[in-house]
Amino acid sequence: MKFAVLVFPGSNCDIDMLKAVEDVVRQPVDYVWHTATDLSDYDAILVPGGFSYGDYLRCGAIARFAPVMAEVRKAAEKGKFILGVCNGFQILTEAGLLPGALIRNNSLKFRCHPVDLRVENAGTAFTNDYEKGEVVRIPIAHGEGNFYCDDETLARLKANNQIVFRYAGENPNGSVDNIAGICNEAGNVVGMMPHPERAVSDLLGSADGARMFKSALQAFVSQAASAR
Amino acid sequence: MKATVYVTIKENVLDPQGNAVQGSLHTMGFEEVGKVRIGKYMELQLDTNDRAKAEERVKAMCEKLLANTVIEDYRFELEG
Amino acid sequence: MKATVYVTIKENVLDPQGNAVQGSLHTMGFEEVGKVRIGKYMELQLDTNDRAKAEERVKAMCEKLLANTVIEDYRFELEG
Amino acid sequence: MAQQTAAKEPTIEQIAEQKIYKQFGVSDSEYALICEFLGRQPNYTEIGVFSVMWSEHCAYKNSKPLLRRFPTTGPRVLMGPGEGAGIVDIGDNQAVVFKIESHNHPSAVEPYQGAATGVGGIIRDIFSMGSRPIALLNSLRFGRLENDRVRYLFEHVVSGIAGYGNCIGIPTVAGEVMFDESYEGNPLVNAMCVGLIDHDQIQRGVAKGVGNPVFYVGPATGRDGIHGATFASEDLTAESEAKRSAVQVGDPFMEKLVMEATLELIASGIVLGIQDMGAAGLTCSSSEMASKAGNGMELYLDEVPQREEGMTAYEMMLSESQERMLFVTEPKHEEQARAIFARWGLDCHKVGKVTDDGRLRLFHKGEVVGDMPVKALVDDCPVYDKPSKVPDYYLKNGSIDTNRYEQAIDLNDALQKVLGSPSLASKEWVYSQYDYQVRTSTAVVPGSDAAVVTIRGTRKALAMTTDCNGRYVYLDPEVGGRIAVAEAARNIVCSGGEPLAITDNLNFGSPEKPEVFWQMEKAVDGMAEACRFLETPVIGGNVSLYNENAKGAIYPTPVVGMVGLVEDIDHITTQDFKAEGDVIFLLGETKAEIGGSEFQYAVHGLTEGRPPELDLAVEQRLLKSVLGAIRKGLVASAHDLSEGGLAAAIAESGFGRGLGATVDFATNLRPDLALFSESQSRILLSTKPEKAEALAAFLAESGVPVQRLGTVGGEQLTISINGHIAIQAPLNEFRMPWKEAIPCRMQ
Ligand SMILES: Nc1ncnc2c1ncn2[C@@H]1O[C@H](COP(=O)(O)OP(=O)(O)O)[C@@H](O)[C@H]1O
Ligand SMILES: [Mg+2]
Repeated sequence: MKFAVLVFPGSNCDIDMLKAVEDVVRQPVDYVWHTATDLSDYDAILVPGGFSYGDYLRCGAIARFAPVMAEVRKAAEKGKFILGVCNGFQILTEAGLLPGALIRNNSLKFRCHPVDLRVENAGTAFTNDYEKGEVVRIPIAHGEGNFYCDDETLARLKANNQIVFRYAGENPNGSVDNIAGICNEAGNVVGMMPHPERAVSDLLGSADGARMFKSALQAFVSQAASAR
Repeated sequence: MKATVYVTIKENVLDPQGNAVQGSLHTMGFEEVGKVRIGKYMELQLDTNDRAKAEERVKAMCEKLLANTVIEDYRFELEG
Repeated sequence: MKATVYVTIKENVLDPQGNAVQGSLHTMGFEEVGKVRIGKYMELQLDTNDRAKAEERVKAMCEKLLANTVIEDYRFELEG
Repeated sequence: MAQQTAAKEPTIEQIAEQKIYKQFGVSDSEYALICEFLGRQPNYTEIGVFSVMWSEHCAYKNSKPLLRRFPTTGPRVLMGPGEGAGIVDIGDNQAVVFKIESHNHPSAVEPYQGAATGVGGIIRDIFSMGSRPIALLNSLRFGRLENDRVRYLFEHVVSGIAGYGNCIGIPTVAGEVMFDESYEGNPLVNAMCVGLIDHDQIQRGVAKGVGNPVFYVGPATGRDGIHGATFASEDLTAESEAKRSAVQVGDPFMEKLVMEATLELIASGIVLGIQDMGAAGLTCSSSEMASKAGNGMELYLDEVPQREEGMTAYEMMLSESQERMLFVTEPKHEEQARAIFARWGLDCHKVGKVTDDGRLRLFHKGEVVGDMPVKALVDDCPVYDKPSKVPDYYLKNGSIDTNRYEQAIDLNDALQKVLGSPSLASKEWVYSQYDYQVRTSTAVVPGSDAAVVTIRGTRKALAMTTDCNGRYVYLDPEVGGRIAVAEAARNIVCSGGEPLAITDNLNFGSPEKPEVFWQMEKAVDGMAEACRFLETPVIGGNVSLYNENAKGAIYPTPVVGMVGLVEDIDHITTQDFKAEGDVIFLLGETKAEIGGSEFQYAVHGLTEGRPPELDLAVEQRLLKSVLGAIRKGLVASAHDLSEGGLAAAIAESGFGRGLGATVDFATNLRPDLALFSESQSRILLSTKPEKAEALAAFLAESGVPVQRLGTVGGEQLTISINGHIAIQAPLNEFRMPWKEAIPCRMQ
């Protein structure tokens, strides 16, 4: 299984994401520059955290126009696995690949600390290694992670089981319905504010995030098996 | 020509910054302040004289980049 | 009464946000865009009818909280 | 010499007659010297250039004689003071690069941008050496949080540090914050950056090769921070605020681009010399690069990208616009350099040429607008030996008996007050705004004695900390200076690291005051002695003088930034008690030392007497044996005793995992003094019960005084003195004031 980690000029969790793939699932993984125009080689596309283009206007607003995003859109349509974390999540919503928007934390402050997450949907490509309802510990680090969508969209998210993670303890940013991560209707595109790539070993305080990468590999293997 | 763009948070979307400012103004003794909404104000110099064209182009800029219409409204004025 | 406050970055102070937006508008093909400056736009509901008083109070709010006068200018309008 | 036309600049004659140079902090005798070096009178641009190069910030004219007292060499030191940052060998062809810098005065005026650009500046110092920045630290001082302006400064300084570091993607992993009236109106904002480098990648800021082009990269130059360097060398007054031009605004995204491109450029091997434009911008970088090569440089100012119209040579030379670099390469590599920058969306501009005549020559609009000997600018600023005088307060404090206070009756209450004092309280409010985990190498996050950052691809890690107790230094600068270094070393050792070297930031008041100069002298002596003894040479640093407010000089605050090497990640140790039943030991001797303590300040409202003593031989023995015990795997937790003494250390060790403790301390001191004394060279260790014997034996052998205090566990914190309960309450009753002290004041 081949992974791509997208790199925008202001990405800064690209190395974290790449190392997480290497260390956890030991699969081939490449950095892919934001100007790339072909992603057909890759089975999973990871959009890492950071400040894609400085993000002074709105997080992810400018990144959405990067040449590589057209390819991400195609990959999403083909059902490839796409994970956006933090800034990656912001970019996917700005690009319309996921619904809603991420606005400033209600505290108006950047917040960096571990949080407890409840797995609400253990059926996505990135969460099949978890049990529904399980609580896992994964850190957050963001200033604009307050997920917003209108009531209609929220109802749809619930109806389609698109809410992947909810904050299990205190809601750190004021997000609607304690949402921490969502997926698209097909379940192959996942976006979340917490950083699973920062929770891949005990030395980092938690290894709970590693299972997201394992999930992707498992999903890929079983997909390949059923295609055969 | 100059375009002035106003981007404001939609009525039904929570505005954490506006609420915080309202709170601090109260603490500072400005009790008369009711709701506060905070938005962006942008001035763009445009190298064009064609007003109709500019109208259309600035609208496109707003839709694509300057505002996120999921959460924001925008309006603009042209001048000069 | 309603106050509309405009806060802009001082002329000679660097505006990274404006520069970034200008840069991406160019990349997106809006070459006609020259300088972009980005500021804040605020709407405050005021529970008062005394215009002169409001004038003075809003000025105080701007000086104390709404604008950072070291790097920003402000102006405001009263309505209603 | 040509006079710039358009602007309303004073003429050469006006500068001389009206002594306009004085506004730039140039004295009459310095002006005369400048005339001598030039063989004529300087024009406005030239006097501007000289004034910044001869400011305290660039020339260290008041502090150079003192800085010479520091030990700066050692077997591991690859590069000492003088370059952007110092470099220390850590084996396997790798080295660690670090430096600290202050942005006190800009932060007093505009806290967000002042702090942000301080962080940006220190990061440039690190990557311009060819080193990848891996961590940021800071050291902050403010007045009391009861004051509105102080809260404003604190809030925005912290968010400025966060805003810059988080965006560029370098974790902010440690720091310190203290609050005291002494810093009201003149906060201290010191930022430190740590980087990694391979030996063969080390770059120096040298303009090599006569005829080679000089390139400018980064954003256009504006009228920002003109005279920032001079400004940093003056008292903060209303006048200096008015004199100040546009405040510098940081653009961390731009810096990220410049950083990545610069590291790529250096890795490509085509750079001959590179330096960032920090204080005094183009002036300082160009003349220093030329000076180090023994060359000269010509600058064509029309080629300098300009953000504003009608900029004069003077303005361009003195601008402190951020995120700019200057580098020299051979003409044949120009295209390659341009391609690297283009990939990151940046342009390079050819703005000058290396010459062989030792002069800095400036061209603008077809005229030579400045022509100065490089050596005079860089090396020939007069150095002053300032008069020094023992202050009266110091003499008076010698006879104060700090044991005379009435014994605090309620020791529970006293511990709550000490833990709830903002200087000692939890700094989570601060560091939860910092992205301390980006790059996923932070093994010990903020909240323990020192932060630990692992080095990918090895089993090694780096421990890092910043420390200084300004109250101690005020009460006795020499002892206080010694303690600052020793405390940093103790924090490194408690985290499992071996101290390598330090960088320091000397924050003092006006050196024109003999009493302040005395503080500087003594503090430097104390630090130097400790550095020699503990074998932690000074590899770089920064001096910030004229830190004064209406009441006079701030507490002398020579901040120490120290980095240590953790040989194996298995040695990484934190201060938190780990498990119920673990055995607690206290190492070191406790004396009645309350002078300058947090107890004296928080409970008795005083800062007086003499600070704790420090015997370096004792300290060294302690550090060696604790590090030895850690490396033998005998230690579960280690926490140095500092502010708040034994009682605070035990409580803090329990907070991390919510573990109480029951201890009994045998002492001949009065309980309040025993619990809150800040005697130095003490460390609290805990270990698994099955290892307790081995640890005790190991420590006994090393000759360090050791006492078995008790055990970890339960929800209560119980501290007895000689068998009598002195402090007892649920741990949470101590945790709450500690945790809430800052957030509740910041609401
Ligand atoms: N400004 C800051 N930035 C980051 N971390 C901080 C800051 N201030 C304090 N901390 C962290 O809080 C913890 C306690 O700080 P401090 O009381 O100064 O420790 P010590 O007394 O052991 O030096 C340390 O881990 C320190 O790194
Ligand atoms: Mg400590």
